[in-house]
Amino acid sequence: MTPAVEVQKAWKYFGDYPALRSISLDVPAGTCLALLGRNGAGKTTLLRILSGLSNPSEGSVRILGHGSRDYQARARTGMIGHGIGIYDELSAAENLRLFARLFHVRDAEQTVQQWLTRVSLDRVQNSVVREFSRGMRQRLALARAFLHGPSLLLLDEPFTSLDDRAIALLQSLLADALKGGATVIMSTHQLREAMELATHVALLDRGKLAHSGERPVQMLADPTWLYRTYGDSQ
Amino acid sequence: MTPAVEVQKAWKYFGDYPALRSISLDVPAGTCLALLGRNGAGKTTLLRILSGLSNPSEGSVRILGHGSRDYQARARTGMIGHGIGIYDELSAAENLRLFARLFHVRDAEQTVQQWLTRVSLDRVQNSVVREFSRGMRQRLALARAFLHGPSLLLLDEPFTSLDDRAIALLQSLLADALKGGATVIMSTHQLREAMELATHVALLDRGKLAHSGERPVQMLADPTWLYRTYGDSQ
Amino acid sequence: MRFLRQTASIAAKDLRSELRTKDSLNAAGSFALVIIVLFSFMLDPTETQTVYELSGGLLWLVFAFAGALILNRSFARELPNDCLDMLVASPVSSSALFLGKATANFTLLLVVELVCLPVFGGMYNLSRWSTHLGPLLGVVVLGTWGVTVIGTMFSAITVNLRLRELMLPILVYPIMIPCLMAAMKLSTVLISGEAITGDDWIWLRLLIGFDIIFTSLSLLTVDFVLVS
Amino acid sequence: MRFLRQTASIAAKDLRSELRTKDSLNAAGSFALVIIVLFSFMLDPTETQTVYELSGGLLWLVFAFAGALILNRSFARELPNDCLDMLVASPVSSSALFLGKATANFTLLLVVELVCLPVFGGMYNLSRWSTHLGPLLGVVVLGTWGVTVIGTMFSAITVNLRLRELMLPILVYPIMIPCLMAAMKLSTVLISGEAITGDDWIWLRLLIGFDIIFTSLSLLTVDFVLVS
Amino acid sequence: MREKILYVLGVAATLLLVRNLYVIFITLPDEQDQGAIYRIMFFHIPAWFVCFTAYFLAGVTSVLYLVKKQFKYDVFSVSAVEVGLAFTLIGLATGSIWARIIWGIWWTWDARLTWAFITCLLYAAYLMMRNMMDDASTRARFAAVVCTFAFTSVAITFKAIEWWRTQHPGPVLSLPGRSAGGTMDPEMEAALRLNYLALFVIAGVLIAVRMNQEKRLREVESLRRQVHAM
Ligand code: HEM
Ligand SMILES: Nc1ncnc2c1ncn2[C@@H]1O[C@H](COP(=O)(O)OP(=O)(O)OP(=O)(O)O)[C@@H](O)[C@H]1O
Ligand SMILES: Nc1ncnc2c1ncn2[C@@H]1O[C@H](COP(=O)(O)OP(=O)(O)OP(=O)(O)O)[C@@H](O)[C@H]1O
Ligand SMILES: [Mg+2]
Ligand SMILES: [Mg+2]
Repeated sequence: MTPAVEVQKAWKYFGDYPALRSISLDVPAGTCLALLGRNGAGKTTLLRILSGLSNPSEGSVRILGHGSRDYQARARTGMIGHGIGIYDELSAAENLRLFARLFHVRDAEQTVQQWLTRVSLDRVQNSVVREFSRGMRQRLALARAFLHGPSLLLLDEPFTSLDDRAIALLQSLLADALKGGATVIMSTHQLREAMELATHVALLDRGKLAHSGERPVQMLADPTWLYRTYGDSQ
Repeated sequence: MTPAVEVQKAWKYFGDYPALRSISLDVPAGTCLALLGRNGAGKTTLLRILSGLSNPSEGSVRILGHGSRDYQARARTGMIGHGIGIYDELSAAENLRLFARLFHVRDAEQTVQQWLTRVSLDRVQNSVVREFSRGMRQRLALARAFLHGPSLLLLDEPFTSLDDRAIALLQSLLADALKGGATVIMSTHQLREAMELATHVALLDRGKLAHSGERPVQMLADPTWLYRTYGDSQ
Repeated sequence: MRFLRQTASIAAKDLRSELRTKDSLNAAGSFALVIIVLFSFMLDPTETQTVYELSGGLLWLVFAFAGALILNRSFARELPNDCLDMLVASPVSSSALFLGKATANFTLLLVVELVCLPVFGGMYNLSRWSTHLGPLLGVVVLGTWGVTVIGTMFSAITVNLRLRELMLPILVYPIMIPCLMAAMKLSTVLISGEAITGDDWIWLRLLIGFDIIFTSLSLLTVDFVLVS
Repeated sequence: MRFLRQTASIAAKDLRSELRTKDSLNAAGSFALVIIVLFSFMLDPTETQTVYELSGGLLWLVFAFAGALILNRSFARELPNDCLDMLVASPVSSSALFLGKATANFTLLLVVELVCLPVFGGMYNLSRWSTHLGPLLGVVVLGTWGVTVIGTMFSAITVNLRLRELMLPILVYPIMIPCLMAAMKLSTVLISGEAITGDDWIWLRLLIGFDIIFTSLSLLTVDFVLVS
Repeated sequence: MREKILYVLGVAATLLLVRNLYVIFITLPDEQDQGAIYRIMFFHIPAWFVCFTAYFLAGVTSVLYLVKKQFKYDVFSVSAVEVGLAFTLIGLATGSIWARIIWGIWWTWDARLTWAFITCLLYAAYLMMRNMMDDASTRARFAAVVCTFAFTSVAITFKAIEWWRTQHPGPVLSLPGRSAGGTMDPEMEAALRLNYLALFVIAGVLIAVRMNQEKRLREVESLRRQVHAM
């Protein structure tokens, strides 16, 4: 079986500064990879490359067996970035409908309704997103990312500013997706929440891949174990 | 001794919708209050009123013994909001210098350098903030908020997207500030991090103050205890 | 097919968020009226001959100005919640994205223009403005497309810091000069109630050529602008 | 004293971040130049009299349009990271904040204008434009301040609107017309090489009065706009 | 009770208007220079006067809103501006018709006319801006500031005939604070004043009705928000 994500010797330069240095990483299909690393380690940069927002300066990236900007790769990838990626001027339902159409979801309307119910926004679906509180927007962003039943999920710090209930929702969505065979890659600083799902971890250290592999058992009890073991000690 | 923050029967209406309903809250000087509540409970609204960004529709607010928009109150308050509040087009040093000047910090240049070192951004101080990673920006936002040695700190979800080191940094900054007699009020969903510092907690539930007082001991072991005990059970 | 549907979705999204209510039509109408009032202070509106001579120029000045305002926003609208990232990461090709946005801008601009045109004719007593209405609309459409393509591209460039330095945004408006110039000349002729003859055909050819060249150039380069 | 220092800090910040990217400066500058160039083709330059009569009006139209591009950005610049909140929460009074921003906008606008003025004079063969340079600059400064004060104030009001690009000119131009009108009349006189005499003093008085009234009105009301 | 008073006033004003119409069209003779068309004056002049008054009151209540932060002032401002705008349109329309007959053109860029038009645009923009704001408190604050600024334009329109040489006729009524005027036939002036009264009361009733509606609107909006919050 081809891995869901294959990165080979990928470099990314911003000007002369190498934000990623020769990253090689295979993520087997159906796993959940927690991408760890301190601030500025390059997690976002790597996730942006995987999601096709940016091309590696050197090296190659295959997503689900396709090039990272190919239609097939894009259509089967879901993404949550730093920003929530929904439009403030549109209503909740309009936002989802837009993305359903862009991703060519079949039965768009029905899927949208289903997801609105799932994230308990069905009663406010026709309100403009601007009126929502941050938590409601985050839930909508989740629905947007999961809408088209992606085979690969790229999440950049998804637990940020979610309350306990919303975190539980996200975790259950992720667990369902994993059960359905999807692959999940998420960067996070909230190790505890991430460890409940992660089967694999990768540690970035200033642009280099310091460690990758299955989640060490030690991390369940002591999430920072990885940092201390493989991380730079400075 | 006058409390650092005195809120009396404060209401905040958005149109006819009451986002805060008759909040009365005294925060003694030198304490650290964790403001808890689910998404949309009104935490941000309350913090905005305390920071003088918004006036309560009814009721009164005193900050450090002054009105909430008074020079004395403002000059001694530090704040971190949802947005990081620093300028993307300016460099790290320029950002801090600007706020140092606005807050009439003495020895501005020296203080700025000191804080840049403190948040380990001294080596990139002349880079434009746009190029920073999210964590770096958050650290800069911390420096900005602490720069003028505020007596009252208002933090809206400060732990968001900080890595372990940055959280440790923030916690040490807060601990130092508390030791120096400052008062801290922070809203957060990351209960665990907050509980290490909080001496008091307040729980908002859809605009009402459901509970406030010293931090119950139960919360150290089980942070969600408060939600379960005082929160709405729905 | 897929391309067209995506283009349409993007355009519909942009238009919907502008047209939420009837705001933009109202706004466009009053915008036109306000500018027309401003002109009245500049010209002596009773000198009909001068007004006719300047008409094409004034009209396109309004269009260019309205265009500059609307187009500047086009990609900036996507920034607040990083929506642009979501669009680029979705299976929409950069050119569909660009065309979708350009179509939305074009429509908005056209609405403003179609409101301006009769108001302009009426308030300045240009009795002959509508005698060659068909050709005039043709010129408006062609000129507007040119302005839109360049403006949309510019809008995309300004949101991308890296390219901002490379592609010299200062060139953007000057690049529009041939297009605006041709549209102005042709409009002046048509509004004055004359037909396009001999010498003026070259302006029309210029206008069409301009549209074709810059549309292709934009479609070819937009991927570099959007994917970093 | 404290007030002035804060004002200066805010102004310096705005100028610095604008000069980093030069976004609105480039947009406004090149837009203004394009209009000037296009109109020089439209007008028959041999009809010197007409050109002189139109000069003040045209010039201020260009300034007003370019101004809108700059003013639109003034508060929009604060949105992305909620910077405006930080400024309002800092011990800076709303009026210092307003004056700082107005000063920055004024400077930017003035730069654009000072570039346009000689170009304008040159392109239209207005040989006499610089004979009364001192008074002309005075008028430019007074007019620009009027435009800036109103524009900055309304930039703060419209910054969160869906259609802020269109709403700003719609709200701002009607209110600033007295100022623009006075500046147009005075500039026409001065560019034509004449001195300000008898009848024209009323325009100067209007201009100065306008500046004073709207500066005070803005300073009085800005706190309501910034603190919710 | 309040509603009843409103209805009674409305009916009374309408009756007065009907009576005035009778006097204006049947009883009064044609004017010596203008012939029959001068009768449009009985609507043109009061319409402007009513709208200026409405704008003035809206300006006053806007300032009051800023000071007191009570929604009733905001409600009055919108209502007054909306009704005022309707009368402005009547003024523009009657003026245009009058101009068409007397001057032979619908429109000219004379100072009075231009400023009247600018005022109309400005208040239309005010209403448009309100429509674009979702949060009632922000809307009220910003609208109040705009309304205060906008009043300058009304003042200029009022004064335009004195400041510039206009094609539009100068003052004919003797008003407080105005030196010229008072050149009208007493019989006509009486009719004019009665029509003033009728239009004023009608405007007042309309404003009151509109205020009720505005209040309801805000209540509905807040109920909707409360549903969202749950
Ligand atoms: C569209 C065209 C017109 C507009 C916009 C217009 C506008 C106005 C305005 C704003 C007023 C306010 C008066 C005040 O309260 O001070 C007014 C009054 C008046 N208008 Fe017009 N007008 C127009 C056409 C005309 C024409 C054609 C005539 C007659 C030849 C006329 C005769 C008058 C008279 C006699 C007054 C009362 C003047 C006074 O006593 O103050 N108007 N008009
Ligand atoms: N500017 C505004 N206009 C209208 N309603 C608002 C505004 N700001 C907040 N609200 C409403 O007030 C309520 C409280 O919002 P607030 O942002 O204070 O919640 P919060 O506790 O900070 O939530 P979160 O944890 O998601 O940040 C919400 O219902 C929100 O919709
Ligand atoms: N557009 C850019 N231009 C220049 N440098 C950049 C850019 N984006 C990121 N960088 C740099 O690349 C490095 C990696 O940044 P990245 O955002 O990937 O870190 P991260 O691991 O996501 O950190 P965080 O946990 O703070 O989000 C940082 O040093 C940052 O300064
Ligand atoms: Mg990151
Ligand atoms: Mg909040």
